Amino acid sequence: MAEPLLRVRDLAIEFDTQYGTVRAVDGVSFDIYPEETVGLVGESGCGKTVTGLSLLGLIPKPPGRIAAGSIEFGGRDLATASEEELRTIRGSEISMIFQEPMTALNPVFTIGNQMADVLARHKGLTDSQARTEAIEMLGRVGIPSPARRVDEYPHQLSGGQRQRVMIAMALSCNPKLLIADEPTTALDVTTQAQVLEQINKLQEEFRMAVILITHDLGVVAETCQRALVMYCGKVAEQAPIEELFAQPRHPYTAGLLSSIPRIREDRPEHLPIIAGRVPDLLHLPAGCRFAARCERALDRCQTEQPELGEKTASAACFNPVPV
Amino acid sequence: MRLLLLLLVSLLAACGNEQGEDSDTAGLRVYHHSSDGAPTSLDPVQAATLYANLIVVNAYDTLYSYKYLERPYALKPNLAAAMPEVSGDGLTYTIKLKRGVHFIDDPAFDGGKGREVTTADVVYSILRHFDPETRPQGAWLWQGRVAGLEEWKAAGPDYDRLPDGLEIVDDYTLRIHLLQPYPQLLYTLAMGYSGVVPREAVEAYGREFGLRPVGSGPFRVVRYDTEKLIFEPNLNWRWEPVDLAAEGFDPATQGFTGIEVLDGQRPPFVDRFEISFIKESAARWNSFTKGNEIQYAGVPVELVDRVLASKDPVSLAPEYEALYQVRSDIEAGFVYSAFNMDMEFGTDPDPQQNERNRALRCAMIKGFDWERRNDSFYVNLGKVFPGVIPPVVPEYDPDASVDSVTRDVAGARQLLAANGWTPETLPTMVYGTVGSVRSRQFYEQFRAWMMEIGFPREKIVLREFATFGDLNKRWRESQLPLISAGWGLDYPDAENTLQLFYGPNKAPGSNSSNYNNPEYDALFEQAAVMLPSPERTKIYRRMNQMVIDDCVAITGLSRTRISVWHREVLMYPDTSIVGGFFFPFVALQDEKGLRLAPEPTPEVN
Amino acid sequence: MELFSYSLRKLATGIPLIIGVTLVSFLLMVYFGPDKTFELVGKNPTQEQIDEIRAQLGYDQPMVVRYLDYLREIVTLDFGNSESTGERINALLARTIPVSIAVALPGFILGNLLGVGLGLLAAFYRGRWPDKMIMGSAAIGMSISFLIVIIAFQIILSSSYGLNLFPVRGWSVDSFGDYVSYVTVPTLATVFVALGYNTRFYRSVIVEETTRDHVRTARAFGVPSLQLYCKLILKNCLIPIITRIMFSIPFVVISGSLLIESYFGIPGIGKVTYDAIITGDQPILKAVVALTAIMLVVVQLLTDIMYRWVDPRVSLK
Amino acid sequence: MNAAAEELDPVGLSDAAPESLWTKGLYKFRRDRVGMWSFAVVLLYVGIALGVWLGFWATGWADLAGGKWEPVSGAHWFGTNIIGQDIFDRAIYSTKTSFEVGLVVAVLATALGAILGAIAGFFSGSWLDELILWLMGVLDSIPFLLFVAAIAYTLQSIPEISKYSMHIAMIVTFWITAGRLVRGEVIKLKEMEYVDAAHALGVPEYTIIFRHILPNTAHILLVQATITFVAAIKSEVILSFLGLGVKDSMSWGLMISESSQEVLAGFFNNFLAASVLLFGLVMAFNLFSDALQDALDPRTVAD
Repeated sequence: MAEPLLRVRDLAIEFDTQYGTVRAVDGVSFDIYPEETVGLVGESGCGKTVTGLSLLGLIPKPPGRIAAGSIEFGGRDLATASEEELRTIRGSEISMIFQEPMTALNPVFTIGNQMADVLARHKGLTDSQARTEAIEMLGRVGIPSPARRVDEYPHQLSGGQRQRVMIAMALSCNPKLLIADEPTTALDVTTQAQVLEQINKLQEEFRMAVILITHDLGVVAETCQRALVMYCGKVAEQAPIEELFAQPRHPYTAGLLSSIPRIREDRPEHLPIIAGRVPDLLHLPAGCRFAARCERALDRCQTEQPELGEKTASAACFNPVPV
Repeated sequence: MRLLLLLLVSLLAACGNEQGEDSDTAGLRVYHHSSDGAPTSLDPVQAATLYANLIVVNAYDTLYSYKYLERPYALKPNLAAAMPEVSGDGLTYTIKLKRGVHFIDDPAFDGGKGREVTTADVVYSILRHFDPETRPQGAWLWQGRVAGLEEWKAAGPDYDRLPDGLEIVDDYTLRIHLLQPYPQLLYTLAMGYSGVVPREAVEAYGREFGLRPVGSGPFRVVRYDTEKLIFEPNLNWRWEPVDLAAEGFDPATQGFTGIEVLDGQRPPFVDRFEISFIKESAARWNSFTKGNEIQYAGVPVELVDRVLASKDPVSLAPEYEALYQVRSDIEAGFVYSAFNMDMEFGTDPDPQQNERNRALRCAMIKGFDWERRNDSFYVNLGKVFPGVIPPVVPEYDPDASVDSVTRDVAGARQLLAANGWTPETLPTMVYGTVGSVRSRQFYEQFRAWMMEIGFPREKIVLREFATFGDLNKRWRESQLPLISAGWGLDYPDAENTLQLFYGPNKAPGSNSSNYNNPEYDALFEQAAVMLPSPERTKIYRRMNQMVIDDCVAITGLSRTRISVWHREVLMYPDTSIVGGFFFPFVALQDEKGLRLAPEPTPEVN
Repeated sequence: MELFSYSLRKLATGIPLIIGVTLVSFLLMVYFGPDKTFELVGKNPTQEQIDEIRAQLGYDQPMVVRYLDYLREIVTLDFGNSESTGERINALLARTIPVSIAVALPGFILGNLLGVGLGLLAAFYRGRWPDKMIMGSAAIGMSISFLIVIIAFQIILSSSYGLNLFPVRGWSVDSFGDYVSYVTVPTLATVFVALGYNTRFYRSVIVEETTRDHVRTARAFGVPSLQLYCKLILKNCLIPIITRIMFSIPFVVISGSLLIESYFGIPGIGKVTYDAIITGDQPILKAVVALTAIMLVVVQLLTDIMYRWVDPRVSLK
Repeated sequence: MNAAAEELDPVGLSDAAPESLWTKGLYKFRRDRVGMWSFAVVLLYVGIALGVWLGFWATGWADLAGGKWEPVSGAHWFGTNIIGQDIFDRAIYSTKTSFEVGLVVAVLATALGAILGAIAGFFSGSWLDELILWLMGVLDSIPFLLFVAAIAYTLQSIPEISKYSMHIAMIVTFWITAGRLVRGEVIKLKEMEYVDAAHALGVPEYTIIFRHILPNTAHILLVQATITFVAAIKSEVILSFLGLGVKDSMSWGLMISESSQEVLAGFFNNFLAASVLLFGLVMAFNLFSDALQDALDPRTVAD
């Protein structure tokens, strides 16, 4: 196998809150290889978005900080990199797109202006070059009559178009890695499918790796080669997509899968309910974080924390679901 | 942003140019005077305040003026050629005017040239006080005294028709016919109210006439707003060489000023006479001590002990001695608090109640501590005197008993107890005043004293009015139990203060206390037609004693003003009666020596 | 054309406001307001003279007539003459408003510029010590009474107990040097007082904006902080900033800084207004109130137009 | 919860504990050290004011206790003023005045704002709303000091009320902010289900407004009341200086205006005593108000 593009090791992210310090991400490790699509799956608050943001140094500091671990990318450790270094990477080598296309673009600048700014900064293009390039990118992401649209303001576009603009912006500098944080959640179902398709298509064209952060296992199944399931700040399980869906090892993953609704249109806001509550990050149990809700929990699970194996398919569980 | 900056720049430019007339002062002799208040109007018919008078008597000519240095105050002819001829019965005054006196040049005149002042102008100027359109304030000086004025007014003001009492004998002769002898008449002709105005200018400027004085006085106004007034000498005025002897110079008391050098010299001695209006005494002092700002100020009460080495005679502390001159002068006026005799504690038809009420008033008078008031606010420089004849007038009795101004708390309490006044039965005293720090302090001090003689605190109530007009309204409508006021003398004759208690002057007149004593009124009427004489003085003093005995007012104190001025200024300033009349004599002396004759004197046209 | 018709409509909707303001202030300040009569009656008036003055002042007219008079004055923009000095009100405004602007403008501009600057700085260092320092100082600045600041600055800068650098009071401006010397202390005092409020306001506006998604997007695309704050965020904050600045303009221009001008004895519209209160000079009060209301309506219109200029989402409906 | 909020609350704490706004607020407030300190200072002032009110101290504020401008001494801790009154007593007594002004204005202005704001919000779009909005616009457009002066005039002809003309003027102007805030909040709240439910049950409109909706704006009102309190105290100083303020009592504003002449003559006691005490109270109250806002405003979670 090739060298990983991104190597995250023992990443821990803490936040200071009114109630004390919480570890939103605790000891997460994973690798991303070139040109692959990896899903980062979990419930809201499980730490997946924070993990994604940390890769670009976008954790709001304060109150957040990277407390431990390393993020290796292109021979650098992004966890300790300076703001200047990160800035040259953001948008050029690693790009990120967000959940809310409606608000993610700056409302008082034209989309052309915003795209040209990125191109000018990272590729050193002149204003007119950048504009031409922006129009071309808009065309490539499927915006009709891009030469006209380029001078419009975000509020003049639909939600799907705005997400396409975001994607165009994200890909304009040929990044090696695209982090897509719930890129389709806010869109209606048809648009959602189109946008996902677009991402898949462009990934091939641009030969980049994609981290797809989502709570929607269906999306993962359709687009990803691999997936990491996060629970309560830790990776519960990682596996290639077929394996994960066919033979989930971690009881949490199994629970998630079993509660996928049959009718897709009936898609709920949050993941289907597993009995019990997600523990409060301020008052975490000593052992496995899922133990309290786990039907398969052992005595050991109450006191010891299971580790994720090194293998490409592994689950952090003392009593995994048998194959 | 750029727009704002542009605006700023243009504004700055505007500020720079706006008062261009100020800027060209290089090489000019400029005297910087100051006053603690600004006049609101320079129209003589509205010259009710000291501030206005200062200016008005310099912008306009009055028939008579006060001698610069003589004390007690004495009149001299000004626009008049001489003192008047008075008929034997005292009812007819014949006044000759100087010839060749001109108004200053002004567009209001034909051809813009100031025309000669004539008797008709004098008459016109007095008649304006009887024309409601002009909003006059001085009618009371002549009403009921000069013949025919009421009739003239009643028939509708028509300046082409003259009242019987004001007769134009010729262009330079005026004859005044009185209804009864009026010994104070000449004084009224030295007041700003009688400043002589040209009809053309009044008609040309209408309501704005008060802003654009057009007179024949020694100065012309070149700038006037709420902050500053600038005078330039009217070079066409009859500047006569200074005759110190005639002005009543007293080397013993006035020699320190160094004004002897001016004797025989011809004014004006300054090219420009600026008056800054600065209300706050501390700010005024600060400006004064800067050196290059105002050259004349009063010493703030707060600073008197630091600035003065001694108070009587007044002298400056060494650090100031080298730089400044100082003089103290007692005001032509006094402060007092009168009881409103129409209130429940005033005159009562029931003799017993009347006596009880008198006891209450007398007790409050006894509770009042003039000495401390003098110490707190007038640094012990004020002159406390019994009754209502202040020290500045010749009728003042220096030997009068001071019992009525001596504090006696025990006596007051006893008096109250003997007459059955208890904290419960004592009336509530509303102390009305214009809202200001000082008047509040007066009130608080007063309240504390009254508490000491037995008043509960909540029975001495403050009512502040935001404007003098609002307070005055309550006085004139007899709504306030206590009238705390100051009175500025219009002329140096006790008649001017005694009329404050004359029955027919009751509210809305000047008798705010509504004192109504037939005996007093009879005496007043008797004295009113008398020329100054020992008999008249005796009557005055009897009236004074009646005010004291009836406990009509807590009275009184004449304030002393400490004036300081830079040593390079040669003058003997006066803050009240002579007021503005000393302006033409002010001279400057600097490293270039004394400025005597003005630059080229234009020919008199 | 669209702008023009919009302006007309907008100004028309301002009429109820102007009528309201003038009616309320007419009732309070004119009809029940200070009575000038007794300022003008002289020392020893008779009832007849008092009545004459009242008639001169028009107090004997019925309320409706007087209010209609007022409206007519507003429509013709002719407020008559001052009851104290007789000066034409328009001349008086023309004389005093430039002075007020000259006094207030430097402080106004500096206070807002510095406020935005410090707000940006504090927002940039949010939660860290520069932010805490700035916000702490702002809290202190906000807690000191304007009056105390004026007095303290006067002592420190202008009195012989302090540095004695500037004139204690007054306004005798013949040159730019004079202007600077007279305007410095009032400006410093204004800035000192305004800065706390401005900084807090601008910081909260900017901080609120920094939490927006588009800021995260910008950061994710490598926008440098300076550009992020000074261009992207600031432009998004312009609406609240413009609102705050524009709506204080009428009060700065027309009512002047009453306190500053009366304390420093500056012959601006603020001092004149204060004196008008003290002496019951109703024509001045009427003019000041009416002009403030008219300016507010105009400013509202200008603000709307500026909104459209800074924010493409705003349309003139 | 949108993305921004999630970023600020990455661990979903605000969902974690279904505590009420008030217990959460209290919890947060107690952890806010600046807030707690400022609250302690405010309480100290309250104690001083209560003591004055109960006649424990500063009873001699109106007496002529000493000579003119006595310096600081054991008998007169801050010296005496021009007529010999004890400056310490007067400064302490003024604390009560400040609280009187602050409380009266804050409570009544907020209450007025709440009532009118709630009515306007509930009937938003109706003529009633238009009328109230118009009134707000009108009162906002009259320069504050002019307005207070005007009210002072109008009321002075009624001596019983003239004492409170300043209070009334402030209430009449200060209610507007509270009114606008409440109106906005009520417009939001009236769409809530429980309001629909109340409607459906036939609860009268005014009961809905004042029983069901208004209590849910209490946190806004509390914060707004503290802000108004500070504004009232500060305005009192300026109004008293201009002679439009406190009438029959003693206040820091009056002391400062008394001192405005004295300081240039080098007598600072009045100025210092009043301004230091005033500053202490306003500063403490400002910080207290901030802390309260942080604790009670659901939007400012981690700021």
